[in-house]
Formats: sequence, structure tokens, C-alpha cells
Amino acid sequence: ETTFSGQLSADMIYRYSRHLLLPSFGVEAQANLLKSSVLVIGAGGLGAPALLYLAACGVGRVGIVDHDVVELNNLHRQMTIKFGQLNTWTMYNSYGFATHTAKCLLQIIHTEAYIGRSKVESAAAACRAINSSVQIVEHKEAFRTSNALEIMRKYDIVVDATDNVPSRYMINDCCVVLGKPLISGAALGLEGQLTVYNYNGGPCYRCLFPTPPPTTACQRCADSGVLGVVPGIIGCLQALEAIKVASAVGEPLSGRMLLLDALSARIRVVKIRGRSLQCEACGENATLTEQKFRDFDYEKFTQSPLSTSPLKLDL
Amino acid sequence: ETTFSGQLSADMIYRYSRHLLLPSFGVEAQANLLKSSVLVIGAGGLGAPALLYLAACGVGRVGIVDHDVVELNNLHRQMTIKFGQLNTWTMYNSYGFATHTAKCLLQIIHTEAYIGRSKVESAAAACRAINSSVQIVEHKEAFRTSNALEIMRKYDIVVDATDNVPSRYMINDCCVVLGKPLISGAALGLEGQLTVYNYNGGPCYRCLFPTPPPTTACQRCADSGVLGVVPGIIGCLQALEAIKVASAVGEPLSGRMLLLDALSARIRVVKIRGRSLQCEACGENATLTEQKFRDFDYEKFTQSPLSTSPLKLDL
Amino acid sequence: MQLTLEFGGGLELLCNSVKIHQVNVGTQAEGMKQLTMKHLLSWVRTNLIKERPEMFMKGDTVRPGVLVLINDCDWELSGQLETVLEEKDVVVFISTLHGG
Amino acid sequence: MQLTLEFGGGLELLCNSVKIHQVNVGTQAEGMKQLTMKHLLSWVRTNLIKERPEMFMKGDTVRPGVLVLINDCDWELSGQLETVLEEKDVVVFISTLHGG
Ligand SMILES: [Zn+2]
Ligand SMILES: [Zn+2]
Repeated sequence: ETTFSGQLSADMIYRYSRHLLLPSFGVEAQANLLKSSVLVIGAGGLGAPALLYLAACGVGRVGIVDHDVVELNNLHRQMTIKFGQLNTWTMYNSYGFATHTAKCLLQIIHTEAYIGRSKVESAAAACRAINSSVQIVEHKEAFRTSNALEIMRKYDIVVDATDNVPSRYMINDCCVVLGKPLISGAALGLEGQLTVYNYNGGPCYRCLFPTPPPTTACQRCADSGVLGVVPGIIGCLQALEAIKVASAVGEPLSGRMLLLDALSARIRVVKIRGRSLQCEACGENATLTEQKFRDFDYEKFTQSPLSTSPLKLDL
Repeated sequence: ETTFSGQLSADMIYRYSRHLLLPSFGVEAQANLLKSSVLVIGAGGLGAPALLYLAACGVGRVGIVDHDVVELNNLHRQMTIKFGQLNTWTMYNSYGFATHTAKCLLQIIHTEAYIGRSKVESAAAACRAINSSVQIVEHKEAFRTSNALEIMRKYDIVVDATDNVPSRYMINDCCVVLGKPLISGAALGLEGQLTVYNYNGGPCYRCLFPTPPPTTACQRCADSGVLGVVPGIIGCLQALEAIKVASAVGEPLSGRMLLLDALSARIRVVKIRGRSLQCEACGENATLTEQKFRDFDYEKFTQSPLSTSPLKLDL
Repeated sequence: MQLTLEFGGGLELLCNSVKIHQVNVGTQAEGMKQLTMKHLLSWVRTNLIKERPEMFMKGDTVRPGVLVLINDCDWELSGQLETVLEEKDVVVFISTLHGG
Repeated sequence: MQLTLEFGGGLELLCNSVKIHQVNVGTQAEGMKQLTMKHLLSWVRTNLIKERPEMFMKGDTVRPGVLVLINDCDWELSGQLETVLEEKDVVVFISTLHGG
């Protein structure tokens, strides 16, 4: 342990002393955290709490990617809703069966003062206010095949906090190409899911989902609601898994998946399949390369747009 | 549903539209939330995230009780630690077997700019920045038998986000006397626990724990570490349970307890006993009254101080 | 055979928004000695799915994006469609979420 | 009898910081027909608790502040010390937390 004595300054010892007092999380783990870097893709409902806790715990460098601006919510400003209509729409929506997009009103990192400004700026300011000693890197752009490798290469661990199907395949493939562990969280309505992909021989996203879901599953449901605290819980759990991977402490949620049902307060951790030999990204005969990744059309593959446009109600 | 149409303004519909789109969380649930009030006792590691999500989701009135000020952490400023000593102390601490106090370095609501100021002020400012339409009530005082009834009476739901044994008994008894549901969370080290007490005929804290733990369990361990994201997760889950109780949606975690083991990423929800007929607070022959509550000495009963003083390392 | 079937991630909307179903799936009438997942899927499609079965199945298996868990284990680990079910098994069908 | 014993909330520190123990608790040698929680507690105290047994037990039961769960149910619901254990039961001993 004394070999790390050079890496924690007196200020750092003071700041992280609560961690250092943990029997199972000592000086070495905190030193690992301080040396590590985490890229959070998406600064919305999942990304906001994940970013706050990653900054607070003392990850050395935290990158934030998002192209969006802070809005009071994502509904079209000009809409007018009357209650009868809203209820009708709610009914409709419950049959609309959304599976792919759920932006979150309650992105706790973004204060009203930042409405209209970049989400990355807003998130970075919040992180710096909590812990000025962490290096925060702002990537104010959409994460696309053209910039993904270049951005992700500089980080050790990736947190997928996005909200659409093509981004999830793209981020997975980029992690496989670059060999980065991927902390994947998702939330919709009152449910949430969490797992760690591409970690230590475990499965990747494509091992579980080789084929994208049918677009009929998402066609008439440009948006669905979400209770903000649900992505809050999943985002915190993503931070926890990233901290465990970064500090090399504990057993990350690889080969297992956490399923949260908020309404019934049921949480289960289930065992999922291992790495698939047939996987087109990470399998035995996979031929995924940086060049192939750059050329792959994820919107075409999933038949869904990378950037989810705000719901426009036509009542 | 239209009976509530008078209660949601156009601005509110806009702000909470993501909730209103949820099939199982509609206009009526949001109207219930807006009419409800929640008291959060403790604005630290558990209270901070709970407060942010309660404010964000549109609870009508949120009260915050805490007497503490924001510190960079709770260790004594003047201490000097050398690594050999720290490791020795960590070893000692792991045998010290702390069960009762764990303040949290990572109280995400409090930014460095607020160091030295009241935690309640800091938390209230953060809540207002996220949602200026929620009424935030500041109680900058310790929660004691002398002021507890008066403060708690004004709220529908209570969140226990404190960090010591006597407070937990005191808050429970006050909730039983006043008939308020109690959302109880706790975190220490890399573990967390959550349940809802005194709800709808379910058990209270004393039904489960009629006798306080022996002080030997806490004697030589004034403090123990905690990984900040663990109370973060539990705090978010406390907000979720408070939202479910306030909006009358879903099944609150009453008669059940959630146990989180962060290191192994295991979460289990277990079935606990029901209300005890012999309970001294809520049982058949209980004689707890407001006057008896005011006169009860919780520090003597638990042999522990209500206010946990910061750890002083004597190395 | 008594089974608990659970639907999540939106799939419950195909079964009248009911998430948990305690069911009794007969095997004798059909002359089957064993109940496999293949049989169960067709039973679910006939008896529980009230609308848009294409959101649940594709061909003789579940549609892409649906995870199947038998007693909290991915059915890939027990043989997928060929898995033989036992009394009181819990089978979960959950649609993967992509929101955030 | 094969049992899984788990310790949490700090109680693992009394058993060399090991949280999960797969154990085989004999009943024949002692001439018992059944294994009750009362027997199990004394077995745990003898075989697993390495230090400060007063942090685990008080009298013939667990100390105040310790929850006992048998197959994820509070032992109050199954008869506390009189509960009869069965093969492969999972017994959890967890100290209640007070931190925040
Ligand atoms: Zn793969
Ligand atoms: Zn009681």
C-alpha cells in the first residue's frame, strides 16, 4: 500500500477520507480511481446522477458527450393540451408500446438557470461545483461513427446513458473495437435495467441482442413518459459499477442484469448468457475493425434515428 | 380524472408532461403529488438525492430539517495522517465494527461554494434551482423531542435520512404518534437498507427493533467510511417510495425490506414481520402519546448521542 | 403444470397490462410428456396475448429484443426453446429498454 | 444438512470478513431428528464466529438489531428459534444499519 503514498496528496486524503476508512475500499482503490477516466455518453436522466457521483468520488477524468440543450422538458413548447385530450393520448400511448425513447424531465443536474444552454456545459459546471479537483472534459457534439473512436480512445471506462437503439449498438461496437468495459443503463416508464458489457470476457450488447428490435415496436410512439427518479436510481447504479471497475474492487455486474420495477418495488438480479462465439462484434469470427465501425450505418441497421427528436403532439 | 383539471395549471402540465404520459402515472397521480408534502430529516448522503428528486418531481411542499453545516468532509480539519498510520487505522476500524454512524463525504447537493454554510440553506437552494415552483421549507435546527411534533405535524410523509440510532427511534415514535408514513433508509460502508414503516397497518421501526443495539456494537467506532454513491442509491429509492405513497400509485415497500450489497451488486427484497401487537409504540396496549413522546429520553434509551460528533483521529 | 409467468419492459401491455400471471398449463390433454419452452410460447400466444402477437413472437420464438428468463436465468443457458419446464418454474419475458 | 449462511451489515467482520458460507451442519451425530434455528445459532457461534460472539448473540438468540431471514423471510414469520430448517435453506444474518 505504501507504494501509492506518492499519489494521494494531503488534500486528497482529506477529501476522500471516508473512502479510505472503508475496510474493503482503501488507499489502493482510491488511487486506482484517481488514475482512471470515465466517458459518460448522454447527460440526461441517467447521465446526470452518474456524472455527479463519478465527479464526487474522485475519478481522475470524466468526459461528457451530448449535443443537446437543456429544456424545461422535451415536449414541443407550443402545444396546448386539454385534459380530455391528454387522457385520450395517455390511453393511446399505453397501447403505443414505446420501447426506444424516453427523455427525462427530471435531469437533476440541469438547473432552470441553464435552460437553452448546452447540457454538457451545464453538467460540467455541476460536476466542477461538487469537486473542483476532478478534470471534466466537455464534448459538445453528437456521438457518431465519425468521432466515436477518437473520443472514446482517451477513456478507460464507458457509461452508456443514451436513449435510443442505434446509439446503443454504436457505443457497444466502439467499446468492443477499443476494448473498453461498458456500463449500460436504461429506463422507461417505471422500469429500469442495468448491466456491464464487454468486461473481462463477459458478453457484449450484441451477444444478447444480435438483431435489433422490429421498428413496429417503436413506430407510433415517438416518446413515452418516465418518472425521473427511475433513471436516477439506474444512473446511481451505473456510477457504482463504473467505480467498482475503475477501482478494481468488488464484482461488477457482468454476465448478470439488474431489473428494476419501481411500481412494485421489485428488484431482481438475473444471470444472463456469456460471450457468444457467434457474436458479430466480439465472437470468434467477428471481423469488426475501426474502419468497419466507421463505415457502419447504425441508423439503417436499426431503422431508427440516432437523435431522438422531441415528441410533437398533434391534438 | 377531469375533477382534477382545475388543479394543474398549463405550466404544470408542461413541466410534468413526462409523468402524465406514463400509462400508470396519470393526471390524478400528479395532482396527488402536487397536493402532498414531505419532510426530509437529514440533508446528508441520503437526504441530498432524495430532496433533489422530490423537488424535481413536483411534490407540493418539501421540508428539510438539519442543524449541520456543509464541510468538505467530517474529519477533523487539523488531523495529519501518514499512510502507515492510516492503514493501521483502517485495519483497526474494520474490527471496530461500526453500526451507527456514517456521515458522507459525497453529499451531492452541497457544492464547494457552500462550505461553512447551513446544509438546509444549501439543500434548499439546490432544490429551488431545479424546480422553483415547489415550496421548500427550511428547518435549520436539530430534530428533537421538543420541536419534532410541531415540525412533523405539517407534513404528510416523513423521510428518515439521519445517521444515528436515537434519531431513528425518535422519528419512528413521532410518526406513530402523528400517524405519518415513514420512508426509512440507511447506508454504511458498501451496504444499504430501505423500508417503509407505519404505513397502512404495516410495522413500525420498533416492531422490528424493540430493543436498541448494544452500545458495545458502536463504542470504539465513532465513524466508519461510506462510498457516497451507496447512500445516493438508497436516497433515490427513498424518493421513489415517498412519491409512490404521495401519489397513491404502486405498492410501497411496507412489510418488505430492500437490502443492497454494493460490492457484489446483489439487491434482495425480503419479507419482514407485520405490525407487532406487543410493540411499545404502535401495539395493542401501547400508551405512546404526544406528552410521553416529548418526555422520552432517546439518548438514554439508546445510550447514544443524537448528534454524531465528527470523528477525531488520535494517531 | 403450475407456472408463474411475468411480463415486463412493456410486454405486459400485450396482456391487458397485467405483469404477473399464475397459470396452469395442461400437458396431458395434448399427450405431451414434457412441457418445453416451445410449447409454452405457443400456449402464451394463444391464451395470454390479447393484441399484436408480432410484438411478442417472430416465427416460433420471441421477437428480437425480448429476454427470456427461467428462474432468473437467461434461457440461452438452459437450451432456449428446448428447455423442459418443471412445476413452479418462474418464466419472465422482458423487453429490453433503450430509454434514458 | 447443506445450508447457505450469509452475514451482512457488518456481521461478516465476525467471520473473517466472509459474507457467504456454504456449510454442512450435521444432525445425526447429535442424534437430532430436526435442525432448528436454535441449534443452528449455537452451531454458528461455535464454528463460524471468530471473535466477539457478544456482537452476534445475546442469551440463546441473536443480539438486538440483528435481522434473521430464512429464504428471504423474517424468521418472526416462521417461528424464530423453533423454525425447522430444510435442505438448501438460505439463512441471512444482517445487522441493521443506522448510517446515512
Ligand atoms: Zn458480443
Ligand atoms: Zn410498532
